[in-house]
Amino acid sequence: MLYLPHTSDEISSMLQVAGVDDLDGLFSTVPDDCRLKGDLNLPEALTEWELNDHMETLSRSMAVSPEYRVFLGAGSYEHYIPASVSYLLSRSEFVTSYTPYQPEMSQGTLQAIYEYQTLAARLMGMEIATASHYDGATALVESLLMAIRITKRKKVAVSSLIHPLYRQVVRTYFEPTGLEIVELGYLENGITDIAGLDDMDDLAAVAIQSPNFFGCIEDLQAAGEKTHDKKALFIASFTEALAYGLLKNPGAQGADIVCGEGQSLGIPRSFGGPALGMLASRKKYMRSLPGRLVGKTKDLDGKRGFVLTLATREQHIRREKATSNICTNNSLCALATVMYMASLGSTGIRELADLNRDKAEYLKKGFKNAGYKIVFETPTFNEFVVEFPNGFKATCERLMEKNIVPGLSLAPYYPELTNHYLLCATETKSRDDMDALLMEVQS
Amino acid sequence: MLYLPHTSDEISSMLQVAGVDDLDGLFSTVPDDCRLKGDLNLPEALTEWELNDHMETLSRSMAVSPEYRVFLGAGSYEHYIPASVSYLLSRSEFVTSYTPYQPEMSQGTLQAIYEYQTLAARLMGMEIATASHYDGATALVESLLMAIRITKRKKVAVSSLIHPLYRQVVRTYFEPTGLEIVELGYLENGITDIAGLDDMDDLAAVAIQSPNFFGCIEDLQAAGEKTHDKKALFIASFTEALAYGLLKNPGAQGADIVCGEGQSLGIPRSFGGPALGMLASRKKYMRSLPGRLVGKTKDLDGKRGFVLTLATREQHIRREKATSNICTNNSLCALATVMYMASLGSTGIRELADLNRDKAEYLKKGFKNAGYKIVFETPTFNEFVVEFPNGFKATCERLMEKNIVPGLSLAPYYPELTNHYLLCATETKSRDDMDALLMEVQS
Amino acid sequence: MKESIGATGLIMNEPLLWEKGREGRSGFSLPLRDVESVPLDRELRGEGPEFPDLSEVDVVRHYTRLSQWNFGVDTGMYPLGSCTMKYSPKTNERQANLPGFAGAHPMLPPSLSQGVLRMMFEFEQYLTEITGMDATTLQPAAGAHGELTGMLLIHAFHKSKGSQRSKIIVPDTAHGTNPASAALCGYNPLPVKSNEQGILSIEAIAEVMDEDTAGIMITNPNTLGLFEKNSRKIAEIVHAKGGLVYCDGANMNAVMGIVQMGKIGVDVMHLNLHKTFSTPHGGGGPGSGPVCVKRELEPFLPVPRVVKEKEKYVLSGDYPESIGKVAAFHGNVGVMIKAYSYILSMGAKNLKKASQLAVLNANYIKESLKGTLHLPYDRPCMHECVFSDEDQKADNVTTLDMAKRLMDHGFHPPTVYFPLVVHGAIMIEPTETESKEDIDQFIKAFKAIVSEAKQNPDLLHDAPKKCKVRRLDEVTAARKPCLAG
Amino acid sequence: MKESIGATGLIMNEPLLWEKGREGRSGFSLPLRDVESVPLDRELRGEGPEFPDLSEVDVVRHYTRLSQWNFGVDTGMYPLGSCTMKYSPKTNERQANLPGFAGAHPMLPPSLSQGVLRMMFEFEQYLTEITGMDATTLQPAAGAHGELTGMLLIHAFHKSKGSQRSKIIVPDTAHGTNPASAALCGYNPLPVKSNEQGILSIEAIAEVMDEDTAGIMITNPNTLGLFEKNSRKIAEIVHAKGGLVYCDGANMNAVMGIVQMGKIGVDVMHLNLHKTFSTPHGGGGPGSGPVCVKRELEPFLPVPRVVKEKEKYVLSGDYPESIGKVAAFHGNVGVMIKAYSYILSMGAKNLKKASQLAVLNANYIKESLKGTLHLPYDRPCMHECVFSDEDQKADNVTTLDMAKRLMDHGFHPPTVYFPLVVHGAIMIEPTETESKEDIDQFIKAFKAIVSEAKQNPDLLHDAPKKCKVRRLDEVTAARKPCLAG
Ligand SMILES: Cc1ncc(COP(=O)(O)O)c(C=O)c1O
Ligand SMILES: Cc1ncc(COP(=O)(O)O)c(C=O)c1O
Repeated sequence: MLYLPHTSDEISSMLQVAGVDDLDGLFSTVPDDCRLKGDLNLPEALTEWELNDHMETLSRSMAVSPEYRVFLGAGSYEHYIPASVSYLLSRSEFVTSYTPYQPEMSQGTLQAIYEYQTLAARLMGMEIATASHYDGATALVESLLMAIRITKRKKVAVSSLIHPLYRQVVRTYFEPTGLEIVELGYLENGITDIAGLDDMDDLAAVAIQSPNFFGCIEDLQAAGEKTHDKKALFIASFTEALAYGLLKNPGAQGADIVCGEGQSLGIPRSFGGPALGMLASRKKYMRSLPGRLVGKTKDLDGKRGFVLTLATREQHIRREKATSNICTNNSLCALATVMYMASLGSTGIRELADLNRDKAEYLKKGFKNAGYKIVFETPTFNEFVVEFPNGFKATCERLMEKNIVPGLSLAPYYPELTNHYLLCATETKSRDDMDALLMEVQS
Repeated sequence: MLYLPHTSDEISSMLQVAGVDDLDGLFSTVPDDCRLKGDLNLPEALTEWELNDHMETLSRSMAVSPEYRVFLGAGSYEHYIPASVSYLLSRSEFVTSYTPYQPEMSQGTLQAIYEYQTLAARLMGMEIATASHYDGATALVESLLMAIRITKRKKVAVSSLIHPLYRQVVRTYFEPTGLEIVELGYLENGITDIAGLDDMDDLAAVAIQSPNFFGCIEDLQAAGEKTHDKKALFIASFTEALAYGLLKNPGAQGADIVCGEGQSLGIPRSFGGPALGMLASRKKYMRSLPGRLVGKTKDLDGKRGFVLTLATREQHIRREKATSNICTNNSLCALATVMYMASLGSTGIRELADLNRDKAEYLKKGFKNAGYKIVFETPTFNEFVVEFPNGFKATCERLMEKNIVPGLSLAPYYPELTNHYLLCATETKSRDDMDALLMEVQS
Repeated sequence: MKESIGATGLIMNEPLLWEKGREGRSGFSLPLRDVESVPLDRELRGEGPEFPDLSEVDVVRHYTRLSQWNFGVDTGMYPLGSCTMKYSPKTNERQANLPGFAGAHPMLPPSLSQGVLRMMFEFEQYLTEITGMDATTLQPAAGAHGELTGMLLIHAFHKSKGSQRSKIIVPDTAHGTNPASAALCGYNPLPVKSNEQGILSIEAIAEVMDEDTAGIMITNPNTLGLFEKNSRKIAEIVHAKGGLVYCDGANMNAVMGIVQMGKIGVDVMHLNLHKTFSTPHGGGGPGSGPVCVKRELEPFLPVPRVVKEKEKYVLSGDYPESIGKVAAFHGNVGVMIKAYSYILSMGAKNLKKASQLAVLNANYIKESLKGTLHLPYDRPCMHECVFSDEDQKADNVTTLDMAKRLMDHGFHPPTVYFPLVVHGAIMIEPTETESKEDIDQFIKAFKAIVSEAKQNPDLLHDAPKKCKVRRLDEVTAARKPCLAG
Repeated sequence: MKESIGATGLIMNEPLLWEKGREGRSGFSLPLRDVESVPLDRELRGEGPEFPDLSEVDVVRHYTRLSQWNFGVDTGMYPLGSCTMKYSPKTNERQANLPGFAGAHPMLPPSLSQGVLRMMFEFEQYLTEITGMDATTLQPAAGAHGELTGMLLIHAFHKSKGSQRSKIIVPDTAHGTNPASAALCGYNPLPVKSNEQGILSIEAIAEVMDEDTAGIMITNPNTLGLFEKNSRKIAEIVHAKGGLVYCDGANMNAVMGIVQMGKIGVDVMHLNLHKTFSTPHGGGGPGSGPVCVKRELEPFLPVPRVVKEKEKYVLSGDYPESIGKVAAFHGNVGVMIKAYSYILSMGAKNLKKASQLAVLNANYIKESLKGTLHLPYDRPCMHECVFSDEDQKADNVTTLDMAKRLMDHGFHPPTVYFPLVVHGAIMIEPTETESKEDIDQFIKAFKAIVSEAKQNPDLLHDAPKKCKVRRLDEVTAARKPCLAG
């Protein structure tokens, strides 16, 4: 077998050293009544070539570009990834190493993560960022828990325009510990209604997503001020990191903690994962941060080097008192992201973000002209909500037969929004792609 | 532009140092009447994404597996390539380096080529092998020219069952220099008729391919003896290197020089190139070998290392007196081959070669049972010739519409063999693939 | 080869990203603009982040050079205890990169994502079979995430029974994530000591288990590399008091096809695909930590779940008792594809063989180094063995010194100073993909180091000497943190 | 960054393949046998080659480690004169690996291979336009192969005119492949000296050109990095005597969009796709050496040729005067795809810009190092500049010493001791993909080395010190050759 190098001679000579007669003998400490008698019931082993055929078949059944035109965003975005990034990310020195516990042998990963932390912090307008979390949802939970630790309060207010699935994760995490979540409703212009905050007390944090789940750009400044009046921490979250190539960053608008999903920045969608949980904060909260941090230091000769640091926050030292239980994070995804951000540069990310905005505006205009209602007038980045007439479901079916996936129905998440769809157009959608969709919805 | 790092500031400061006012000024030594006035007439530059779409489209128009079942061999063979080999071959330290003129910085390439030379020599049953040539055809020409240099004779005998396109290349190379080529006919059992050698004189070399173009395994031993009676050098050539996992190697049958195509050993077909010209000989002819050679040596500390050696044979030293004009060869293809041979090992290459033989035998039997004539009874490896009834061309067309490419029509190369087709079945053809073909030709 | 594997060669110094670059350079091919520009209102626009502008060649060289400062399983033996650093088959990378998988949006309608759904459905079945449990969720993104999910399931279970409990038993040999995950779910971890044999005694558990204890977290094989042979009995005790047994399956690589945890009293457990099932660790992730449960816990599993209706696969959220979601979408699908491919490539026989050889390699190392290093628990081990620096105290050489010196010999060090119950622990997990030759070289190197410790301890104190950097000042790093440039 | 780029880091020693492995191991997944075995007659069967049996992890580690002993353009600056070691865009690799291209059989019927045929057809047109010629063949596998093809075309041309000629003019600055290729075609190369300006004088050619001379091989820009400004006149002289002008286009990177050789008297020329058109050199190949010709030579081009009939592309062998074939199939298609992609990515403007910047970089280096190193021909250069070790003789330091020392500073050395007309030549070709920063570091390094040569020459004599091996004994290697293990 390709992955099992032992020859039978080697096995027997090693068994001798181990002092047992056969492989079975190695398991003498496993009580007989713990042993599996027969064999596991699994499919026959496939050759590499059978595996290729099998996976090829599965892969071809998926609706992806170029065959399909998918206008879904809602937390997972189609963006171009340079071949150079994919190549660099495949280098086995990065791929097959473990968490850099031994810094002298891991300077590549360590410097790269340090660079990621730096560019990530700059993108979010914060002083420091963590090495990575699982995804945008867990980054949000960790941010809320962090605020709870810092303020020693047990209640958080969360915008109802934060990604519904993220809020579900928050609820799941909070349920057993009796932490309280209040949801802030939304105004008809599509942004969070923060008025409710006035008569709420002992809030640990207020969390708002911008662009929000409707694609609308929130007034973080205002929300931040209101939050600070309440002595709560202001958490800004996001699902479309690329937006901050264009928008005023959360740090500049008073956020204390910023968290979100980094998938847009060079990570393939892969049916939702692996992605990248990004989390940043002001420096004063450094020691309350969850997860890994890479820091700069010097070696014995005074040469610059990098190490994992502030480990006393972490589970392997602090155990139940740790700031989080996270151990393995999404390091390689952070690497993809920093390679991608480095490829874009200041100039590139701005132009790309502009283009995303303009593509979506073109599509939006198209729908307007086709007589559809663009429900919320607040400015958007690359997603927006359209209200379709009753029976649009049928149209959807027809579109799918034409290999077009129009967008996400909001009804399951916002029952009041029947026939409302969330549509997304990134730089990957050409004018022709969008015209094709518009053509269909007109007819 | 991605590949042009200069900013305009940098350009102007560099122009200053260069002492000219603008980029045009750099070309003062190019007479005005040599300068192109307008711009080149080329398509507008494409973005990386437009290029992806364009190339994707071109690629999809090609008939390849899994959509197509292609039974073509004839010098280019479909064999499985492990993902590990493709990955290793993509390492930029191998891909983006030049010919290892500076050995201290190129030990990776040098040891790998030394390993290739060794395994290649073992496969062919020779003492030494060169670092690589362009393809099987040019390797054959170089072998013939080598024999001509060694024997100082001007005539060579070449089997008519050597790949027709290889022979065309030989003719093209020989034409201007008035070197003479005699072609040896073939017997009705499908192997070369060497009787003709008896009344030929001053032959520099006799070249025979095995398995030959009909897929038949030649009696190299006999041909070799006859050749040596004539004091000529015996050259054994091949197009299907994998055959020597199973067949008695040419060295063991008296070959003085062995040459052929290495594409089968881990190199994708890529419409015929890049491939790999393999060339090996007995050690006594070492200094007459064309092309690069890597040798083992020691460094100042006595540590093992590798260098390009015997350069005095080569064009950059010997100029017009060199043993060949070759400079850039097909080094990376040789690397692919050694990685592939290392993955197979003695055990693997034998089993794989057996399987190739057996697949072809299955198909052969199928045709026999379907009542077709297997023209030549000499044993074959993974290719054989079938005679089809008149009007098989129509069947061919029908097959192609069913995404089956049955084989190569021999008529263009052997006018006497109308309706004769050369078919190949490697390990990549499943029983179902072959049954599908047989089904079609029966109906 | 006589000489040690470790050597030095030319590598490149490389500045930080932002110490390079020039404004206006670009390493990204900007798509054509085929739509007019509709500028965003000024007050919403920011300056955009301060990134360096680099060309493609700048970026490629930068990260190519950085990669050369790193060591991975593809570079050499990486016997990091408890981490199962086995070889990651290259074909798995190919599969995960197939356009249909890599390009798939997580909210595609099931009719347009049958391939991935089928993979997930079958993969759940395989893991359920391997663990001997009844159902599996693939949503957790890593081991610790799986532990938390397990705690949430246990919590939901007790809640459904109307009885809430405040404690959970966690042995002192447990990985730090165990107590941390328990605490995150509101449980007070109740530490119990392992006995002189390095395993849990039935008595110790009987003593602490009560009606206010939700259950126990057992790591089996445990972090000393020993099989918890009392686990069945312990499970009975816990169950008798209405508790549940959680198994940290991070060490499953020792017992695939040999022990089905579901058959020895475990109610819920997690697996680390990035350990047992060969997915590469990526310098810290992404991983994947599926959780397998017994029937009684199935109703609480996260949603959506993949179900098969006739010949079609669909996503169902219709589980009223579900704990909800632990990840935004379906978990780390890209990682699952690799582990799924691994299981398909191995089949039942080779998975068992892998465990047998992993255990063989560990015992071979244990026996071979036993005379050289102090072995606190001299018993047959599973996939890893734990030594200590006891015998080197005399030479005043520590575990850390030996670890660093191993680098100069061309090996990644084992896990050190864990588990905490062994002072100066040296935790060696070779995995099955290391050949006897490579292991023999490792043993030779370790013996050489131990004699160096006697003859010339400074070789160890000054180690590593061959890496790009020498020992780094971690104290200052933590005291005056510099986390961004 | 103050410190030099060159540093040392941990790399692995690694034995030869056959010093590893164990019989019965396998690194290849053998396909299932779904047909019965039909053994071949004994006497035809051999023992099979003696290869080591290795596992996949053995092979992967072996070549990963070897790769780390290598230096490529992705590692750093590679200013190898005459080799145009520019950055190879990663997207080109992607395109060449597309399954439709990589998996295509060369004898597929045209109806089933339109994609590749279209690529070749368009690519020929692009190269024809860039060179200002009338037709192109893509069959030659490298530059030297293109030269030979060119010689064969010239030979066929003269033959068609009924007059055969025995000589061809080859300047002393020509690359070794030029005379070698001419000789292979039966011509006697007639060497002519370049003048004190480093270029060909009209007189020198007029003197030797006669009716028995088939033509001339000019490298333009020549290997001193100088433009042959008399080439037009020289062409007239050659043509007047019925000869043809061959241009070695290896240095085309200097003049894309600036000079069309076809417009200045060249009748036939080759291009090196693996130089000018960014395809990676692969440690020695594969390359590709297309040959472009004027109308009068078109009938002689190799077959088959790609022609467009209505909207379809077909292969035509119907060229009675063709020289035949120089490669078995269509040439190195995989390499063409990369160069084709490069041209499409660049477009006319950026190709010209590339040449301008390549020339800018070379002149910038020339001016910056002029005071430091002896510059035999102090004239504006094209894409490369040639220095010598003249000024270092005093310190008894040679070109080789400086070249080796550059390695320790983290750079690949320039081409050395070529062209032969300059003693101790140091031929520097930066290419356009090197940024000013990187070039400044290179200049700094070279200046440092030259002062090291004065202060501490042994630093140079003992160089390199940072690479895996020190200087190698090439003399013994050649005297007692060991070419196989
Ligand atoms: C025994 C044990 N449990 C749990 C974990 C946590 O797994 P992860 O790092 O995937 O969160 C680990 C990994 O270090 C482990 O070794
Ligand atoms: C000027 C010149 N001519 C010809 C060649 C030969 O090209 P190739 O190595 O591709 O055969 C080279 C390459 O070294 C060269 O520099």
